[in-house]
Amino acid sequence: MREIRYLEALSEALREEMRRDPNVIVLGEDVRVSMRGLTKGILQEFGPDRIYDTPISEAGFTGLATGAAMAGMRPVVEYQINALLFVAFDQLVDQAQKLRYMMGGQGTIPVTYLVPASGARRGLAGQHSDHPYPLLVHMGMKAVMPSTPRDAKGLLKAAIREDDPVVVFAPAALLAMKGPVPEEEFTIPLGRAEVKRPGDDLSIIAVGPLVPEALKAAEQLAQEGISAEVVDPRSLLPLDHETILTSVRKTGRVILFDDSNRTCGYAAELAAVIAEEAWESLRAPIRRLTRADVPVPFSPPLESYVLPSRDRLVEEARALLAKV
Amino acid sequence: MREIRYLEALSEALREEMRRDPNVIVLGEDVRVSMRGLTKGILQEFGPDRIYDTPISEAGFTGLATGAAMAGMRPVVEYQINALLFVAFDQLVDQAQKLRYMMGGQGTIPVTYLVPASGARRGLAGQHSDHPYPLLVHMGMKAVMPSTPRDAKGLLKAAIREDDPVVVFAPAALLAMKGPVPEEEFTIPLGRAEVKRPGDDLSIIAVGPLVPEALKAAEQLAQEGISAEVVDPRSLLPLDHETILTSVRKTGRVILFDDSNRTCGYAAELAAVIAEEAWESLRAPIRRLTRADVPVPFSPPLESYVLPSRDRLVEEARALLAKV
Amino acid sequence: MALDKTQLIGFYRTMRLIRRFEERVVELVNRDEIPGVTHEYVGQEAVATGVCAALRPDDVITSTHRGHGHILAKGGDPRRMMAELMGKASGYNRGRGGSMHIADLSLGIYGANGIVGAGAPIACGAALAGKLARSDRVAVSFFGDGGMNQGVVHEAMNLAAIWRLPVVFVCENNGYAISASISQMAAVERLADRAAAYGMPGKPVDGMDVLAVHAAAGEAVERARTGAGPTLLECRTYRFVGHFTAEKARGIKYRSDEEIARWRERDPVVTYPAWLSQQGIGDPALVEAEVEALLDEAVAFARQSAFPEAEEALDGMYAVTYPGLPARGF
Amino acid sequence: MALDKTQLIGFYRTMRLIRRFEERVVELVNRDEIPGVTHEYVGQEAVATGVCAALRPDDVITSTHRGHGHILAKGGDPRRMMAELMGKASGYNRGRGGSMHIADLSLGIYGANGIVGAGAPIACGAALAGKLARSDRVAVSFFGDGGMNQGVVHEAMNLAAIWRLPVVFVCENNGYAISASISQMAAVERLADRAAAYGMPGKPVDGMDVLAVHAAAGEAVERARTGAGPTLLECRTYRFVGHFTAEKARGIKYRSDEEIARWRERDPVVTYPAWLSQQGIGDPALVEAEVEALLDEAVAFARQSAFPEAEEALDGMYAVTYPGLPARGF
Ligand SMILES: Cc1ncc(C[n+]2csc(CCOP(=O)(O)OP(=O)(O)O)c2C)c(N)n1
Ligand SMILES: Cc1ncc(C[n+]2csc(CCOP(=O)(O)OP(=O)(O)O)c2C)c(N)n1
Ligand SMILES: [Mg+2]
Ligand SMILES: [Mg+2]
Repeated sequence: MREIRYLEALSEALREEMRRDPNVIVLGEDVRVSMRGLTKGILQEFGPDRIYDTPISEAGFTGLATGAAMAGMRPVVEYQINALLFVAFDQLVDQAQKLRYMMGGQGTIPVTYLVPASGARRGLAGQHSDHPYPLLVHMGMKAVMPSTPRDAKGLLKAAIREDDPVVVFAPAALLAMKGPVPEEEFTIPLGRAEVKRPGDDLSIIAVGPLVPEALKAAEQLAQEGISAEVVDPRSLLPLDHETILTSVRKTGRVILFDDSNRTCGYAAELAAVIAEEAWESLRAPIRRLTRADVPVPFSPPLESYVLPSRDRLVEEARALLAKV
Repeated sequence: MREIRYLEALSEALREEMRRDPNVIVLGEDVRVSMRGLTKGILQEFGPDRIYDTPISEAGFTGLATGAAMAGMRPVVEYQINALLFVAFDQLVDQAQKLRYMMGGQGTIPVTYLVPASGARRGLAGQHSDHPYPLLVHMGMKAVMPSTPRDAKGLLKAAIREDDPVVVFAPAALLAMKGPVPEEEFTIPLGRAEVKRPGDDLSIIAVGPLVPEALKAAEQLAQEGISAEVVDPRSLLPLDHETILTSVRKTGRVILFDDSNRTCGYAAELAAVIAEEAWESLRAPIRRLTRADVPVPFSPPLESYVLPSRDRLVEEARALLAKV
Repeated sequence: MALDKTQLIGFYRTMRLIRRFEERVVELVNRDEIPGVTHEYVGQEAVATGVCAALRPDDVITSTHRGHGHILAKGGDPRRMMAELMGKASGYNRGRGGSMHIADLSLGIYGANGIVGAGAPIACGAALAGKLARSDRVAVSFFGDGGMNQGVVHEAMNLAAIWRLPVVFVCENNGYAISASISQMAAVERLADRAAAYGMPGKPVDGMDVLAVHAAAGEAVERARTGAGPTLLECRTYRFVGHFTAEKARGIKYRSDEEIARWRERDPVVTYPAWLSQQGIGDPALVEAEVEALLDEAVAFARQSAFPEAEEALDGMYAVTYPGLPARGF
Repeated sequence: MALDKTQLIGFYRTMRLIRRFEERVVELVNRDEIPGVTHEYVGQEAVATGVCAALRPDDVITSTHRGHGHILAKGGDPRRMMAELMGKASGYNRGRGGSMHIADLSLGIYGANGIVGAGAPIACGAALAGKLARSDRVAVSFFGDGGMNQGVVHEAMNLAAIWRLPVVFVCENNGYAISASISQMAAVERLADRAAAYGMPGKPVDGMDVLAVHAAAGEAVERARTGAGPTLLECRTYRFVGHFTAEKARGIKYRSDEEIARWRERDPVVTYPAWLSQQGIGDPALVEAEVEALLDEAVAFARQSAFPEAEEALDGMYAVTYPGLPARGF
């Protein structure tokens, strides 16, 4: 199968959906020149009615996308930074996400929000490195975070077709990653986790940019005779409980490897689900390996300390197995 | 001991702190006439320099409070509705909460945010009934939610004196509750949970307005021979892990009774902490009893269905004990 | 646009309907038949009536916490509104929304809204969609003087201006945001002047005069419809009652009795039918009887309707559902 | 305020310092000695210099993502700035912040900020605190033409106006928010005119002329200091370089070479010293040597400084700490 980069996969997905459905439009800051490259070529191919450079008015253009969606469009909104979700927060979680329910199920609000997840390179510091997906899923907003080019293409296409608001987190650290992506048309449905590597001794539930790290760790652990299963939820909400629980029930041990803040973070949710539904199978305490609860510091040694790392994962896995 | 209402306790706390420290000022919408009564009398006693009616500019006045705090004031900011935190979200979690860290520890930002927690009366519907404390604690912001008049007074005073941003959630359902409050000066430090009722068979960790419900449920369970311990974290961040873990280690069974959304909610965090640190003592799966992940619906039967209730708690407790 | 008699009588009918609807609501709130909080539109009837009369059925409005008037004026069914207010399954939102969220997308009513100012960008989006669909649909965003100070409203006005969106921003300046007098919350005399900051026309309008409102709205709507871009109308009006139904009970006072009395003299629901009679147009008593009958029926309909089933509470959040979504609480 | 020669030379010194600081930063970024993203202030030097020269040490500024110029002009120490940019423990923020967060509260520098517009209300708060402390301290909020469309800036301007806060809003209109031309992002010619929406004076200023900026800022600061309230200055300027250091590499083009060349002709770091020489004031070469020495020292200091200890990463978030707070990730 041909190999393309994660970013190309996203970009291809977006263009394919725009060809497929004339109601798909793109909004965001600098999307016409395309800082990251995701929306490059769209102005040329689809013309100015399909792509809009916005002022620095995130709450405003987020709300505008909601209204356009209610009136039949399928806006794709790109945010330059993850933290911009905070500026638009009311329009996201209190409007776009809630309106359909509050209206008693009238209409649909098919908006896709494209958010650069952090990790592009070091040193983006405290206001450009957030991973706010726990905040969104807490408020009921559908969210996905693909970890391979194939998943990126399939999930973005599915998100654009979904008749609800969906946030797609694209980890900056993965944008350059190459991988196989089918040439023929496909989508990956929301709500399906994937076992990225099977194993027996321990389940590692890894999210987004940590999936490749977990795979490398599993490789390393395999050398030491530890067989780790790596499960990638892919879709953060809806979450595929079954695939995760099946893995944990098999291995009896689990490390939740997630790069969002710890308290009330995504790993907390995974831990709660497992503690409720697979408690009987657990042979060791659940372990969370997450980001620390501080803004990401700028300086490289500090930054490394607060982010979850492969080395720590390997250590944790060893410790967990040693406890038997 | 004299008994006063929860609202009076808050109001007394605020006035005492304003007398004690001339830098305490109050900001918010309609705080001079005081819609809820919390800030009543402040204009008269302290004059217009100490209390400000703001325009409907939550992001603006939240940021203003941050700047005033950096410059030596101790603002108390009242929000009329819990959802207004969403409108001011960037200024709260991305500015006030992060600035000190990002500045390398320079200065202090002593702001107290007073937020009406939901439950005032039925029918406030989807945009006036949120309990967004999981969002705030996820971002590292200190937060408390007192469940008695005494805790309300002591914790609000402590919050105002704290040299960091602190959110005080005042559950509307409790504002009229009467209870004993010492006349002499006192504060209740952050980070101290309280066992509100001791018990042996089961731990109920109940948050905010659910604490009185949990106590009534425990009473009812006692009649049936089930001895439930009710633990009130009081301080959501910092969280007193020890008191909670001690309880769970004793009883081996736990129900997390919390009125925030389920996914990545406060109960998820409690579940994760327990699954990590008290797993060996657990004799049954952890149970979460939370709000459903929908905006609170308006109609009474729908509303009752999505909120955690005493009746369900009693049922869950019975079921958990029956599983032995 | 010269107005014919039917239209002129129609204005009274709408204003009277709003007034009496709200008076019924107050009664029902006080009798605990309506839960939650309602914000009455009493005093401002000429604004919604004049503006919505300038709209087509396919035009869109976004409304506010004080939305009943806008919705009735845009053609909302009083029966389904009343049922919604009582939390009944036959209500516009199947009981999910209540007063602050009533919507009817088929009538272009994109919802009341519990968050001040939040509807403004939503209206812009509907306007953009109309433009892209090559329709000449117009969107109207209602908000109050208080809403004028909300950041997102500023952003929305700028977006509409730079993209020449077919939007009319209707600022209902009733002088107060709850207790906060706009004279203290803005340092400008005329909120309409803020339009200049976005390069669009802004116009103060007598919001107690339905004909003046209608004329100004007509012009602004026409401008929008023909692609000339947005307009800001500042309709100066007044609410005769408390911010919400329960205000009275709280003993909060921020307006003088004289001020209220002065504005009451200009009550459009009184002065307008008087003018109609003077002109010999229609029979106000007939209109009033008709309105009363309609509201009797609305209240009866709402009362007779059933509450939704509790178990339905988790339906309708998503258009596309998945197992376990949304999560139950237990 | 007549300016003496020391001041006039000082202006050049500051502008030159900013320019050369930024040029060093670019080099260091390209050599990977500075991690992350930096936004250079090249071209806009006259604005920060003119404004900050009108301030007292106890006056407060809030800055932006493009903050180096403001911070240097307000008296920031280039050594500690450079150390911060390299992520060293001796940096202003002990390595926690980097370019977008440099702060020195003791100099009234309330921080650069990674979120466009976010500093505006913070400046208002500092101004209110000054007023309450009966000081005549002034606060300046810097933001760009892009920031002008952010809701919170609108809210802040209104708050400052209604409370007559001693604030000067300095909009640095460099024509672009990254690639977005302000001519397409606002439908008004002069952003200064937005001041009228809040009832405060607004003034367009030639941002390439340090003397003009200084004069306008002096007036606005005086107005604020004497209790007459806020002012909006629109300083028209230009950045000669990319939005951030790496822009060039991305091959993004949104400005014509002619446009850049036209503005380059007005480069204040070239035209101003030429004017000084013409007037026979000072010796630019001396200033330049002095600046170079300062920067050599700053870079050397930064390079020699140690990185912070990794384990310190959890310190400093809270002024009041508790066990287990902030939570570690493992
Ligand atoms: C963003 C936001 N802030 C505050 C509130 C609480 N609140 C509800 S209505 C209102 C006053 C609104 O004033 P205005 O916009 O003038 O409308 P009016 O009530 O006068 O019709 C306030 C402060 C809210 N719902 N949303
Ligand atoms: C609220 C917000 N939106 C978007 C961004 C991304 N961003 C950083 S700088 C910038 C452009 C800012 O333009 P302007 O305010 O004119 O300042 P300039 O860069 O021209 O100095 C943008 C869009 C951000 N940091 N914050
Ligand atoms: Mg009003
Ligand atoms: Mg700019």
